[in-house]
Amino acid sequence: GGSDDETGSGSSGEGCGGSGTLVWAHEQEPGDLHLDDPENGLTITAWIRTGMWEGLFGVSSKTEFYPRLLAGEPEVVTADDGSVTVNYTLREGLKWSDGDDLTADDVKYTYDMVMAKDAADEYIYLLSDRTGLDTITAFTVTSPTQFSVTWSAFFAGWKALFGEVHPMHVFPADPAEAAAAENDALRTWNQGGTVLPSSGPLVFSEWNKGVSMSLVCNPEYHGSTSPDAVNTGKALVDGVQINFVPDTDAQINALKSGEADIIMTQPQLAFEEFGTNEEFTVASSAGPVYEHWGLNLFNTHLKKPEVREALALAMDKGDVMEGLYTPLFGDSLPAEGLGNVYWMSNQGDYSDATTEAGYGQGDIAAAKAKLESAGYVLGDDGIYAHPTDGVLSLRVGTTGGNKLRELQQQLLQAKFKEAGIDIVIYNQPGGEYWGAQPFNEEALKCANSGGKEGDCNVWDIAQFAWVGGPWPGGQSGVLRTGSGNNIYGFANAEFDAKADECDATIDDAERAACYNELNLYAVTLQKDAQTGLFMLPITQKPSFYAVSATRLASFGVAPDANNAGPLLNVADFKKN
Amino acid sequence: MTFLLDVKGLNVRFRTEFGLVHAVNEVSFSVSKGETLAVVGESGSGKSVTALALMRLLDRTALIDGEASFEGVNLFTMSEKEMQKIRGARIGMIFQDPMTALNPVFTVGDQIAEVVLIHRDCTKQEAKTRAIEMMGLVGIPDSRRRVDQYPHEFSGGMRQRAMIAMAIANSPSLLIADEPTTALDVTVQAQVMEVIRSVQESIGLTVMLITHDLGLVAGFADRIQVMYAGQLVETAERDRIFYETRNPYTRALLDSIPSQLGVPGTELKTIGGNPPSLLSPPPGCLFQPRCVHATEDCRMTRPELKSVGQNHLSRCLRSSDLGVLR
Amino acid sequence: MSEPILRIENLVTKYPIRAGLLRRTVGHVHALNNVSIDLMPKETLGVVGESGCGKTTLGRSILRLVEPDSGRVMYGGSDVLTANSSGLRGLRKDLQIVFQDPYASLNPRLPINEIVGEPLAVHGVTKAERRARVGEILREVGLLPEHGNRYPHEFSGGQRQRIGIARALILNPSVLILDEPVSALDVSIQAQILNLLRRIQLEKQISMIFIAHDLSVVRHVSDRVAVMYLGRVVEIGDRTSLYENPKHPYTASLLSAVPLADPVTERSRKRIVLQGDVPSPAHPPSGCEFRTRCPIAQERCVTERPAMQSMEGVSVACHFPLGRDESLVSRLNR
Amino acid sequence: MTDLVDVNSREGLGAESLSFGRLALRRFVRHRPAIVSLFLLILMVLAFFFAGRLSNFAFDAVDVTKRLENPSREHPFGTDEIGRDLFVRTMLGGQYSVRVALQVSLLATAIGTILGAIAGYFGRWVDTAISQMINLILIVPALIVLAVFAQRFGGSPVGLALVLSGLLWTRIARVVRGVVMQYKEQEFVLAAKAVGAKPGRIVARHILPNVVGSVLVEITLLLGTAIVLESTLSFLGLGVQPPIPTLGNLIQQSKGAIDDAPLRVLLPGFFVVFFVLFINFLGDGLRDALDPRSKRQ
Amino acid sequence: MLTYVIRRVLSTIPLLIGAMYLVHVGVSATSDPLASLRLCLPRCQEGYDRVVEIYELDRSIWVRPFAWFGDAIRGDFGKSEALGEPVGNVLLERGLNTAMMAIPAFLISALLAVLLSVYSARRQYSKTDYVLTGFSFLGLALPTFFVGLVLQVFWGVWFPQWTGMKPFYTGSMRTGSVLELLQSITLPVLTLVIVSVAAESRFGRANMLEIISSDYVRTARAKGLSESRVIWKHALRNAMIPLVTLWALDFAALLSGSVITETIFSWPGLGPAFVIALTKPDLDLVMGITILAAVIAIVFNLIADLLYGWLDPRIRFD
Ligand SMILES: Nc1ncnc2c1ncn2[C@@H]1O[C@H](COP(=O)(O)OP(=O)(O)OP(=O)(O)O)[C@@H](O)[C@H]1O
Ligand SMILES: Nc1ncnc2c1ncn2[C@@H]1O[C@H](COP(=O)(O)OP(=O)(O)OP(=O)(O)O)[C@@H](O)[C@H]1O
Ligand SMILES: [Mg+2]
Ligand SMILES: [Mg+2]
Repeated sequence: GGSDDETGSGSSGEGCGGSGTLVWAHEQEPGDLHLDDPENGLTITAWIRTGMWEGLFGVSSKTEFYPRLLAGEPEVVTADDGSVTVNYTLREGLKWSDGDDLTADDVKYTYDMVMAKDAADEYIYLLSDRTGLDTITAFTVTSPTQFSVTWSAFFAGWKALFGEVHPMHVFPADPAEAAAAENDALRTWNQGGTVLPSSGPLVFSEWNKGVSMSLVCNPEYHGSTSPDAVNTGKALVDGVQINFVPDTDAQINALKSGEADIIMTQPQLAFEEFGTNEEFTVASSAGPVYEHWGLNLFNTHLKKPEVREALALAMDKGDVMEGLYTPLFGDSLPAEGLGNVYWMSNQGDYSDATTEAGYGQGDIAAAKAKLESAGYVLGDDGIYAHPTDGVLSLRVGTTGGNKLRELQQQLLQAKFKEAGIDIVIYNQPGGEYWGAQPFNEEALKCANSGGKEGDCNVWDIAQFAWVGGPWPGGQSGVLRTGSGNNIYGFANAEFDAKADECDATIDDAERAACYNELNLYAVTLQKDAQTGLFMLPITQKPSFYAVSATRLASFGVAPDANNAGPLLNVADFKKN
Repeated sequence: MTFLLDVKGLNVRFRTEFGLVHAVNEVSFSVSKGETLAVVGESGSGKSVTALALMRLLDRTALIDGEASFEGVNLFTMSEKEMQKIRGARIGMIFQDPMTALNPVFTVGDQIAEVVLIHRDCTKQEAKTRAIEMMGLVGIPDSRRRVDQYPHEFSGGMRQRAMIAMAIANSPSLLIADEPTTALDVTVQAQVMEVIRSVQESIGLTVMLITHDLGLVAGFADRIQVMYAGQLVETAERDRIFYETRNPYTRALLDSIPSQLGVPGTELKTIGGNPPSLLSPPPGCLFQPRCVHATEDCRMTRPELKSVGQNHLSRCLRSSDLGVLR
Repeated sequence: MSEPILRIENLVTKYPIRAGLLRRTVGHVHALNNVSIDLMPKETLGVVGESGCGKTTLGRSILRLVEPDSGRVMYGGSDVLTANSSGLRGLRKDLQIVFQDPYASLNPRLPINEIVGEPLAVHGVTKAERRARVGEILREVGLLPEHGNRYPHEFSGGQRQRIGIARALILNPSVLILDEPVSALDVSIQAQILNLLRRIQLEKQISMIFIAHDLSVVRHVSDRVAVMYLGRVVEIGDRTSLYENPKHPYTASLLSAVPLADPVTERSRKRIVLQGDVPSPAHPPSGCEFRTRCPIAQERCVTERPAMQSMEGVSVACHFPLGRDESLVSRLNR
Repeated sequence: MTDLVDVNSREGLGAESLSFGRLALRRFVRHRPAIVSLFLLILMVLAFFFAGRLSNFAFDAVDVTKRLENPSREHPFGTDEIGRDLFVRTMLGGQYSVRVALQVSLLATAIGTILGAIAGYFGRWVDTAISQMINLILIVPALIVLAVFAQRFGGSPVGLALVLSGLLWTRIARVVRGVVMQYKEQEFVLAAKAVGAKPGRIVARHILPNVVGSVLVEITLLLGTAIVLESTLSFLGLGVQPPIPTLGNLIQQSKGAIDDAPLRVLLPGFFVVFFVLFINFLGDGLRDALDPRSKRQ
Repeated sequence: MLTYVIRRVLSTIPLLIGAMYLVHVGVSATSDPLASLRLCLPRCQEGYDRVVEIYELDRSIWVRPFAWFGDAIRGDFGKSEALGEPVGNVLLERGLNTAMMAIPAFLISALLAVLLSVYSARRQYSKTDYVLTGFSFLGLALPTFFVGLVLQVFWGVWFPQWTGMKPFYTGSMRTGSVLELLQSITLPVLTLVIVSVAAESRFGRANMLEIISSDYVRTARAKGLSESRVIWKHALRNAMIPLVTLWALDFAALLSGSVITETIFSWPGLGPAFVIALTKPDLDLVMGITILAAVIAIVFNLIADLLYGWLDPRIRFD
């Protein structure tokens, strides 16, 4: 990116902004600035914090880590006992928005606070989670810009740690007290009446609950190192005002009527119109959220590998992509869709096992043949039926209300009908779906007992969206035998052992290869001919922005793979 | 002789979903100052419609023609504004059902005072004083307290008295009382008639009393006018109607009353059948199908109202040949 | 003297007045207070009184269309008030009622056949037989069998009242209660109905309780007359003595208030106009109920309720009844 | 006897016998807006049920190459985001909406009439119990009830109908209760009692037929309410699930296009609005026809 | 009258408790506050446990409401997890915003309803009556969200395109100045007015028609009152009696938040809060809003009754 030159130049103290306030209309309003709700963690709270608190590494639009507060890639040293030490160096001239220096002590403080004993019980979840931090055996600060961290064993997701560094100087020295104080401060973004200092391009300013939140540009900002940033790396706008507009059509109207400069709502019909209208600019990219269908391995039909394979064969990702996504998003998304449950298609180490196996291409004939081989007979209504298990009718469910997803389901529904498979859309809105279906107690009992207990037909197919990251290991836990999240009922000791091995692999390329192999269990029958193939990857969810071209002179935002919202790249906005 | 009210050729028809209802047909009559005219007739004979037409209180479905000169002006040609000045001021009117004729949400006093207030140049206080005075006049006891009560706190008889007070508060010259006692008990009826009588004496009121009760008018009216099927069939001095009627309908009506003077337990004389439809009145005499004296002629020829004696008119083809009916 | 066909003994019917926090019953409207009346076979008993005096309640209480609180209604050796529902159904065959309002008493949605035939249907008579009986009874009340297919709104008030009478007669009752059957009708029509009732009584030998507020009508149809005031019978006796020589001042003033359709008599009449209104039956006066309006009331009337006493063939509840040939006017002038 | 019977001389009526219903019908027929509305409603419903069959497309036939087409001969109403024919979908949507509405009114009327009649006729504690039940439903905000139950059951047309009727029966019940209370004091009911009719017979023969009028009017209101509610629920994402179209979810899906492709919203919107409009006129006509005091010229 | 009020209030308490219980059970049974947390297990174990604790998810849904009652009786309505504030504060802040919109909307539609119903009733079966009837039926037929969005597009997009002027804000509550407030409140209020005036004026017209043909109105005319006095004094007061009940219910509904209108115009009232609470699900907030709505409904019903009694002296409360 063009901003590389700025790195380390530490152009602090120079003014920022000057081109007006950016108005962003968005449907969600955070409860507070805690990350207490994992859902918030993905969305608005995290987006707002992204613009304010930087971490050691950032995530680029290619879903890759880049050094953010760090001066460069740190050094990784392996010891004989298996412990791993990383030596970090911070950029020069880092400052908090109140003028204080941002030093290695702030990083250490962040670690201490998270690990503080009392905080563990009371507040810790408010700040982050401890996975990966709890195996740290030593944290040594050697200079204001240098520190090293030692893990007892390699932690594959180490780059994801310290995604935020908190300002030590405004909190009490005692880590436990600090945790309590932060807990309070995050409610209002205030510490004893003064605004919490930021390290990112924006500083919190005002929150008019239910209406809007205002952020102003950080004059002390040291510039962005994101490979996606195209300008000086400093915010060009005076600030950002987030207007909370719950209805998506109202957001579109707000953009059209000039009451908002940018929206990033879920794709709507109107976006095509925006795309062809000169007054507006649209940008989209494949985000880190990917959609897949999870199969209940103990469902009457789905327990037959042939049926699962027939589904995989009949699945037409191209239809979804070309029919629905390409018209909406142009070519910014890979036309073939997703084929790996560990990597996303825009990541280098991605291998598409699905396509290799001939899945996901709408091979109707092959799908039919598979079904017939399992004893299914085509009925008069064009739907297969099994002599003992009945009509091949499967319910696909998800949390409703997401229009793009619903259209996708309907597209696939039509496709599967051609293959003689009846798909019933069974969405339920709100928080209702998960508890009622895949996470229903009886259903979980079935999954955990290998189909021996509970009710195995509570749900058939669930449409999921996993959030991927640059560190792929996150999902391995889910698929392990007996994991609380393993709704599919997948249990394979071989897989579990392999997953342990992958998590401990230091070399990036090797690790990727390992995860690619794990993927084969989930999306093909290659590794496990009986219970393999319980996930049908579909596509990555696009991130989408529409902005008013007439009101924004430059719009440099690359819809971020981190799904971090417009604030991450606020440096690239310039108002007319 | 000048009349207080002189009605000529009054016709009232209603537009209904079934067609035109000829409720009042060619009714002409006059009322002299100070007299009590009773209008009697069966239900539906057009008594109320006649009265309401004079007051111009019929709804828009009514078609009125004719002439009604009251104190020298034609009620039917004046503007609505002028008519409003006459209603409640020059002509007072009371209605059949005292239970529904008073507005339930205003005090009785307010309702009486209102009529004073709008027709006279006076203060609210004066109007109220007048209301109390009028309530006393019609025999509402304890009027100072009751002036602030609501209609539902009044008994039927008291409400009718309040209605009378309202109707005469501006000392009108004519009071139209449309069956003022029909809904009341005999004892209360006697009270109310007593009130009307005394008021009439004290302020020299002309009264047009509408009723279906011939007994009621026997002791009250000066002149009686009998209506049948929207027509005036006979009019004369009171005693002439009772003792020298020349009209078969009046006769039949008188005969059908189970009188305290008659012999109990005997078969009453009745009028067979029902009144004719007002939608398409048959040709000929309207009473003919029910009339014991009817002839072939009566079926074809509609009789005119003819003079059969001094101030005595009767609508019967056979008035002259039947003579006085007994 | 023969046995009464219907004995009403000490009938009490109260309507609760609810008020207060829990809508508790705080008092009662004593619609009927210790009413005792004997109805003789084949006689017509007239019941008169002002509005609200309990006439309707009496009629309905006898048939248990409202539930009386105490007392007995003896018919054919059994008490109507304690009969169970099937017993009551049997009794209702014999005791029938005609209602006041000819418009409200016929179901507008049913043709006349159904209305008149309903009592038969309820008592399980077959359809064919019903038809025949309905035709017959319609003819008896002066309608035509073919009218049976028509609906109530097609009939005039008088005709409707005939239909109501037909319905009451179709079960051949031995007692007929008529609750103001003519008060909603015009005089000419009223006469038709009165004649009809008279003829029915003569032909069918039915005993009737004829409720009305019109004293002239009651006089015309009744053999005996009961006068009610505030839920009590104040005077009861045979028609002639009651009308010619009323004993109770209330009866006397009632009679005096009735206008007569004869100007000459009217002119010579001395009318006693009762003062005031009927007191609320929820708060009846102490002692004699009539004392507040009674022109001849005395101290004793305030404290002591007069008992029913027989005199000259009439029963009267008054401390100071008018004597033979004594009129209220003459008592007042004394 | 001298009584002279002359039925034919009754006011305004010929020899032809008219039941109350026939009379009402006659009045209704003279209510021009209602008749026109009825006619148009019938046309509309016929279209909903049969017009879709004229098309060559199935309601769920996807053709992504023909997305968002404007109306043409082939697709009279154009196509949607995944290339389905909007004409067929709108007609079928109308069909589902009408079905939901009919089911709602049927069910709500049945529940409401039965409970209302019981409460009104028996009074006392039965009335108290039922009235409190009605109050209970009335004090809980309708949206909660809808949201809670529509989430679980509202996804299918039948489920939605059940949920809506569960909410809407109270209105009918109140009306019926009121009318029954009014009628049970009527003399003709007493007359039936007096001849020994049992409560069942009294309610069924004497009271309920008289309730029909008010209920009929309520039903028309209910039909309208159900259709509007259905679309409102769709707005909140609680309505019938795809691919089944209803007028509500068709509007909801295309409401964003109001600016640049207004027809897409307006067509299903047109059907909702006019359906409800006509239903209301119909109800108005019924009310007038069934009101004995009506004074129409 | 005091006893009447007390009786009414007392009699609604069991109702209120019953309603709360059912809503609590209903919402618990149909929504899952753990939904998203489940997906991130085991990472979110702590958050998961905490939510289980807050909502006592380990207990049967039939007994869960009692704990809530216990707290509620002590005045503790819990904390809104979705909005991060005590439920009481949310209700107050949001309630005030809602009221700011509801009150003008109510007043305007009430006034319009009266004017329209008088006009329509006095000219029954005239052309104007038919046109007004048609419009009010149209109002009944238009789904609220449709009205809202059309107003939004019209005033936000089309009108400025044609004229270059943008008189109203089409979203968000702006309170910077009175003018700004007016500019932002106009469209949502208009939406509410369009939707509610239809039903009210229909009802009002029917009442007015009945009253115009009543005996006491005839009496008033017979007294020589001018037509306007007859209508505006004698008829209107009586026509208002049944309208008051409708108004009270409408106003109560408006005060408990117009979900659709507030959502479309991004008005930070109770309506959107309710949607957030339901979808989250944020049980305490759902309960809070429900209880507020129920209490408002009860209170306004009571007010309606009392007004009824005040307008109609025949009604007595004891
Ligand atoms: N507004 C109206 N529309 C149609 N017909 C009407 C109207 N008002 C009265 N009529 C008819 O006009 C006729 C005369 O009615 P009117 O009220 O004058 O009778 P009435 O003699 O006063 O009878 P009653 O003793 O019952 O009061 C009746 O047949 C009645 O049906
Ligand atoms: N259902 C009821 N509830 C309470 N009070 C009632 C009820 N029915 C009648 N009453 C009261 O009981 C008393 C007697 O009423 P009832 O109807 O028997 O009188 P009535 O003599 O028939 O009067 P009318 O001549 O007006 O028909 C009246 O004061 C009346 O108000
Ligand atoms: Mg009259
Ligand atoms: Mg009575």
